[in-house]
Amino acid sequence: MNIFPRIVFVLLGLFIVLNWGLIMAGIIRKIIARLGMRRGIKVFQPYINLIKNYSIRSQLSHGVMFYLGPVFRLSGGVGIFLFMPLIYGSDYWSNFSFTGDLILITYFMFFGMLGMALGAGEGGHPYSAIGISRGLAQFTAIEVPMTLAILSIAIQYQTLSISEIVAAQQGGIQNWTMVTNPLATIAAMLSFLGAMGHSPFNVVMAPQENPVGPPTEYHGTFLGVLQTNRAILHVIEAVLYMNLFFGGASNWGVLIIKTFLIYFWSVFVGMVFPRFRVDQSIPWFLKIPLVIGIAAIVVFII
Amino acid sequence: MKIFELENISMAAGFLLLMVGIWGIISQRNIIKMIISFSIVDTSIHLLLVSIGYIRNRTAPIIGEGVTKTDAATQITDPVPQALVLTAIVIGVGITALLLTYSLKLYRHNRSLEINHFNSLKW
Amino acid sequence: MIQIILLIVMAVIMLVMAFIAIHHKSLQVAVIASGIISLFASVIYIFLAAPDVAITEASIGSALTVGIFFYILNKIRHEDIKK
Amino acid sequence: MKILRNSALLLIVGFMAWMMIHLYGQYESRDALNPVAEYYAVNGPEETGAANLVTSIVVTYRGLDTLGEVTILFLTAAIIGLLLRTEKGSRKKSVRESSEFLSTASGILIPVITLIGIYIFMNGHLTPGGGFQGGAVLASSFILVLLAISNKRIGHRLLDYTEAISGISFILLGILGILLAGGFLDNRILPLGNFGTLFSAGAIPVIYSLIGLKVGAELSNVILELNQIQGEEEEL
Amino acid sequence: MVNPIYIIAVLLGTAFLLGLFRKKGFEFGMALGMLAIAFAAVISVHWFIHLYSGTEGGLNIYTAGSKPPFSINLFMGVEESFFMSAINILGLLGFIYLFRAFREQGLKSSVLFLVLIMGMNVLIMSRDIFNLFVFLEIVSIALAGLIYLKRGKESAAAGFKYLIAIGVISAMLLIGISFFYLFAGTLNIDDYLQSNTLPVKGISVAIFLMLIAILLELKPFPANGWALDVYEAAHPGISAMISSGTATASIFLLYKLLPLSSLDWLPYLTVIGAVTFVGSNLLGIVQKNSNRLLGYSSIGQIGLMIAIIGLAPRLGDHFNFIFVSIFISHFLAKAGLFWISGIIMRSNIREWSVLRRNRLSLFMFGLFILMLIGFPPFPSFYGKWQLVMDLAQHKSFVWIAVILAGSFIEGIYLFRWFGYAMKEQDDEEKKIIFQWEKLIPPIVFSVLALGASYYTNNLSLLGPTLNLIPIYFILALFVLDFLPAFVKNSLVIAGMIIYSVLLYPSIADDTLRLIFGGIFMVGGVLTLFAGYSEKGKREGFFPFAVMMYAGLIGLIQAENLFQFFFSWEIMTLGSYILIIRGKKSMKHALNYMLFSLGGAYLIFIGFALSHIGQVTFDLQTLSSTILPGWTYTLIAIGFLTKTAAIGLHIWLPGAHAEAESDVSPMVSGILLKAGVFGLVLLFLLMGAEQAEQKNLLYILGWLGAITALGGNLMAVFQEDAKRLLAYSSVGNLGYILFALAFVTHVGWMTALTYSVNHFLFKTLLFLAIGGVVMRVKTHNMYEMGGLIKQMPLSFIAVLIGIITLAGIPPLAGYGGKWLFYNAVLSKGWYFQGMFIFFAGTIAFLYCFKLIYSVFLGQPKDKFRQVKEAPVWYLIPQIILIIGIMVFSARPDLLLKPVGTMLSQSNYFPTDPLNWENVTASTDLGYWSGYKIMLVIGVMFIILLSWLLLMSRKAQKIKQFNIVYAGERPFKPETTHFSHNMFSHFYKALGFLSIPVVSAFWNGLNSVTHSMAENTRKIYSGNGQTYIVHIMLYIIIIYMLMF
Repeated sequence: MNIFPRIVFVLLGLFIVLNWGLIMAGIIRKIIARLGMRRGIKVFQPYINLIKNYSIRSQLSHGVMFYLGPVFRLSGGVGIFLFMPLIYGSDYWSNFSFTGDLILITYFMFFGMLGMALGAGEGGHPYSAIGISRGLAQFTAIEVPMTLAILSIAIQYQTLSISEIVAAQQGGIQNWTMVTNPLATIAAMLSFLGAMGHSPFNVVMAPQENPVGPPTEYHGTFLGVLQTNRAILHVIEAVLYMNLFFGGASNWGVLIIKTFLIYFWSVFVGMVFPRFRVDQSIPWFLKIPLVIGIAAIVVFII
Repeated sequence: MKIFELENISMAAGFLLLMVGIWGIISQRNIIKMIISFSIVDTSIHLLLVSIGYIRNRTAPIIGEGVTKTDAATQITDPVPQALVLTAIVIGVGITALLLTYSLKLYRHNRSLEINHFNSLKW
Repeated sequence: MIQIILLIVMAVIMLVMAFIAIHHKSLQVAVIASGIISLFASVIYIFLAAPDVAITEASIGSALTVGIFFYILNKIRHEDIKK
Repeated sequence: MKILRNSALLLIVGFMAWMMIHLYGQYESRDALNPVAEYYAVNGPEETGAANLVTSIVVTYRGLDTLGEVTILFLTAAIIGLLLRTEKGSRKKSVRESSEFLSTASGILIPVITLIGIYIFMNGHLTPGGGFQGGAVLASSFILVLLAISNKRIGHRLLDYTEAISGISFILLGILGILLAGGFLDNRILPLGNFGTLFSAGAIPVIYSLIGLKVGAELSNVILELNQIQGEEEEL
Repeated sequence: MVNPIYIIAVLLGTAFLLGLFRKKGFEFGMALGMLAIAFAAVISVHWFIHLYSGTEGGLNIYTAGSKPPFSINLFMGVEESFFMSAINILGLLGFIYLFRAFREQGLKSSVLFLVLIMGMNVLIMSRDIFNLFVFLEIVSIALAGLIYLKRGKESAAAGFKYLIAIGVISAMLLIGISFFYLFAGTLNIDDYLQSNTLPVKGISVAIFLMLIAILLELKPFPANGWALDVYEAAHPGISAMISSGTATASIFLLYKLLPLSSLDWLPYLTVIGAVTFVGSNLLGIVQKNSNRLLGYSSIGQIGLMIAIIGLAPRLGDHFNFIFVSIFISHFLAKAGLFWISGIIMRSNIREWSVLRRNRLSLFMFGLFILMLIGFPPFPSFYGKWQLVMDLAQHKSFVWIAVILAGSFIEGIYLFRWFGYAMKEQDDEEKKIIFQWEKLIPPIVFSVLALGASYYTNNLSLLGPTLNLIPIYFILALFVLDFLPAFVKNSLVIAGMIIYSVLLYPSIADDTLRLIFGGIFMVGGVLTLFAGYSEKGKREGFFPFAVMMYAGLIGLIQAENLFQFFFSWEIMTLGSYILIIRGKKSMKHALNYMLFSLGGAYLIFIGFALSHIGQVTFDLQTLSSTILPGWTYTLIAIGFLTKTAAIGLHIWLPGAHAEAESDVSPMVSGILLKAGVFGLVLLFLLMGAEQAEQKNLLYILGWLGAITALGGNLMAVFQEDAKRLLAYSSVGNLGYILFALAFVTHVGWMTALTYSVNHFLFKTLLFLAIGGVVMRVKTHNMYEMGGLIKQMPLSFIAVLIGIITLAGIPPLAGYGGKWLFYNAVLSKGWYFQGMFIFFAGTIAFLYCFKLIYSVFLGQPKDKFRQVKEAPVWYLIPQIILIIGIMVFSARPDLLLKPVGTMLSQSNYFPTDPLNWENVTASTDLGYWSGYKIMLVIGVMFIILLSWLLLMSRKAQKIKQFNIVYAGERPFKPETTHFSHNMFSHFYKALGFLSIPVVSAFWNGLNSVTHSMAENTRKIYSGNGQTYIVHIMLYIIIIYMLMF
């Protein structure tokens, strides 16, 4: 396909994902509030926030890296979107996934994190750095079961291409990785909890309650960019898990349902469990999820 | 009568003396005593050497009374060890003199003649 | 035969002297004993047909060595007196 | 503790004895000269002209040993000098009155003893005795001189000159051997003369006399150095 | 030709003559003495030249006009003339050296010296056993006197001990000689040997006594306490004579008398020598007194020579070469070191730092030390090489191990000492005069050492093939050291560029060598650029920098094992000296050197094993070794030492961190690749089948994985920026190791990609951080902060560096990661792979810490005026960044040729990578570096524009203004959060970083030290005890032999 139509479809996809991300965030928060016997925000509150932030006029910049931080962050989110095939069997909705495979996406996640960390770092507020150090530390541990799960899938399907992994899961729920490789799925879903940063692994964001931290140091347009990114990223990460473990999506409807459910999983767990400290969460990831991950590989070696 | 011949006895005496000398060297802490033991060892070795050169019933290796030039080979004892002993004796004296001078020197430095007092250098 | 007996006697004396030289408390006695050893040795050399050696041993090994010994002993004693 | 130490040391002596018994056990009385000694016995008198074979061996065949031996005495004297030298380099003059008796006695004795010494080394090629023995006798006469006279500087210089000149002459004679005869220290640079007389055996009497002088000077030097210790050294 | 007997006559005559001189004639007397020794030296050298070049067998000198055995005869052969020349030259220089001592102690003392020389000459020439005894006594007595030259209590005690020990020994010798005469009927060596009769019964004991006495003269461990006291107490000029002179004579004596014995002495000699070599060196470890230390070393070296004599039958024709090369090294170096010791008059080895006040003596000191240890290009290196090779041919593995162990132990204390001289505090208060007459002898010996090295190179079996151009260049730089730094820097850069251009055609076809050669040479030039920022002369830097690069490039060029090893050692040496130049690097440089030395010896043994049964030393011989398991394991461990695999890594962090700013990138970014190159070469030569079969690879894989994890984990907890980078190098080398262990096409491609990547980003990072460190003068990151304003370019460099390091797309590092996944999946090493990936995420932690702590946050008050890093640091950084960018966009530029090369190597016939334009794909996945770069770039620009558009009115505020967060700290109290940043991580996983490895090596170290400390207690200082030792030694050897 030519490059221009592709760009059009990419932009279209991005638009859908962004909106779905914002709405999903609203819905989820509403659900949480209701479960907590509160009224909660409006479903469209994220839209309001976004528009408000983009239109705030008084803005401060601490320096170049502070400025670039959100760009990196958003590039990370958008980049993952760009390299991710969205809809199975549709060339239109496969974005730029031909340039790289699963590994690319795994590693590109760091791109945004790094930029964010640096940007927040330049803000000069110590809590930013504390939050980042916690986040990074926890992330190392999260990555282990995730890697094992990815390896397990790669062994299972003998490919690293996401499109091919999705293709291999077609033909009914019995072909989903969730069923054919439950151990890898469990490991990956556990690490997904950490990756989403909800309770009990939300210690990274804890400085917010002080009430400072990486996102709060940013404001105005910068915060708007970050919120945009968050909306995109939540959806696209869910899409990744969907593609890998839950049979992908053959149309937008399926995609929306599946991503919602996947995302809701993390929120749901967070409502039930109390928060971990970082030095607790790291060993936790290196115990049960690790064992499950190893088991997922051992199954395929034997 | 292998054992009770002159050369055997003197050689045995030499060996015994050597042992006594060695005993003296390693057992006596007084350095003068050690030097005396050294000179005993020297004497014992000289005795051994001369015994080695001795041939029964022969005379000293000097041509003159009783020894003719022509028959010297069957009449005299071995001159070589004697020549060696001469040298060895002089060397022995030299070393003894040196040892004694050193002992005097050591005495001046340490006010002692005990060998185990000169151990400032070690390890 | 007499020679042999004499030799044995001298050898025994030498050994006794050697023990005296090593174990006697007085250094002077020890030095004299060692001189006697040399002296007897030089007699044995004559028995063993080595007159050259005998003379040398007597003059250098015995007399001169003992002399030097006494010289040094004297000096050492002198040191003690002086200090 | 002492018993333990001594028995351990005795054990060492025992082992040494055991080693020496091996040597002794191999010893058998000799009944003939070995080829080397036989050569000396047969050809020695002819080649060197000396009646005393020990002398011929000491002075010529094994002359290099003798040179070394003389050197050792020389070294000894030098080392004793070095060791006992006071830091300032100047020796305290010890002025001691010689007793009347000693000076008279030595007046008679010194020439006699010196003559005996000279006789011994001059006749070294004929009779028992030679340079070393004669040298020792000379040294004893020197001790008498030492006791008799009080000015020792002269004695010291004399000794040094005697020592150096006799030593160098010894070497020069040796070199003459290379140039005129068969090799270093060959005695045939002088005619062998009549066998058994004083002036025979080529250079042997000369060399032996030089050895005698040198040994005498060296031994005297040793004694002199020892005598000059003044015990004033205050070293570390 | 002058009859050599004139040597004796002249020396002795002069000695007698000097007895006449009084104080006034001192100068004249000294001149005479000097002339006499010079005469002896000239004659002996003349004889040597004549006999060596001619066909004559030598000259028999008869005395007394009759033939031996009836008279004493001397023999002047080529060996005799060689050793005599050595002794006489030594004597001449020693005489000059002792000028002042002689003046203080009187001319009589110089007489002793002359006689000593004379005695040694005769000892070498004489063929008569009793004559040997007499002159041995002369030598001993002369020494006994000279020992007191220094005067004092210690000298007197040492002299006395020496005399009584020699007394016992010579008594044994004389008994032996007496009974030898009784049984053999002759005193002449030749006569006895020619008699051809069966050995007489009983003579063996006599000969035993003679030989053991000579052996004891050589001070075998442990019957050598007296000798050590002498070395310590005597005047250094005399110690030099003992160590180099009398030892030479004695060992020649042993060599001469050895044929007398019908018993097989040789195995015993080997054991005695080896025990002495190892034992003496071991005790040297705990020695603090320099002269005594030199004594231990001397005894050790003589032990080695004894062992070589014992091993002679296995060495065959090479014996002479080996012996002489070891001998000459010991001879020159030991005398030189003793002489230097006498110049500086410091007895504690720590105080040798005064050497730094005189460059020349420091240079000579280093030269002699290296010569002793056996570094190239000194003769001992060639000697040890040949020795080990020949021993391997006879499968004498135990001896190889013992000899190298001894050499290693020697290296420990010699390099520690060298470190003290280079780095220990120098008490400026104490004055020191470098007297000219004392400097002459060591200078002459240094020149002789260099000459001997050149000559050995020509003489050795492989030498002339060596490429000497770099060596000459290094020497020229030593000479030109007075020039300003920038001139020399330009010279070196020009030299390297020219050499690279010349080199290029020869390696253009060989991709492997091209890659590593490129890393070494391009990297070399780039890192040298940073050197332009140094002011002044920068003495002693450039020769060693070139030495390191010469070694590296030598590895590339090496055609045979010898050249490879030669280059390896040269490289190690150069880098060691570069590292030790750092401020606090003394201890670390020592660690580095010891690990390198140990590794080099393992490689050495491996090479020797592979040489078994081979004629040539061609590199290909590695592929047909008969002991593949041992060969490959040893060589691999050797290379792993250089790549700092975990367990062998403890030298790296300190060495790399404490080195100078521009040296760190050299050693970290470039030097480490030498080990990688070695491993690649090894695997290539091993051949695929060999490699596959071995469990070795599996172990190597795990080792790599654990190294990666351990290295990165340690890096996270560092506060020192350079140390962090150094640990990161450990981790990165772990990746490379792991990938190499795959021995698959894609695995190797990963390893090579990683090598290039690591070179690019680690050099970049070290340069950038080095530039920062130059400005802020500290390594501690928590003391920095907010430097982005002052050093924007450095910040960008570090940013690019860490993105590459962490493997984040789109930069080149990601290529490595992608290949990694493919490699792991195709090989099936999932769990090791998991370690690696875990390590990869951990890397992220320290990357952040590095860039954040240094550049972001709030700046410290004192660093607000610092400038950007020097421009000479920035230029290479920019070039490296360009390199990273090019390589990120077009990885095919590298990967395609590598793939082709690997396919051609008969090793991995199929290339699993398919290229479609610039998109690579495997069975598993695909990757298009160019397109990724494009997509991300375009997207980034769009988003940036979007933000710029939206926030165009943003107001710029200072770093201290964090008012939005509700905080406004006072300026000096910054809120920079940096120290102990990952404490929570430490709580969770810190237990993995407990330094067990350091604990192990420290434990080993302390065990060795306490062993040495306890063993040396046998040297109680009591002369009688020493005699008991001697007797026990005789008894024990006797019991062993009979």
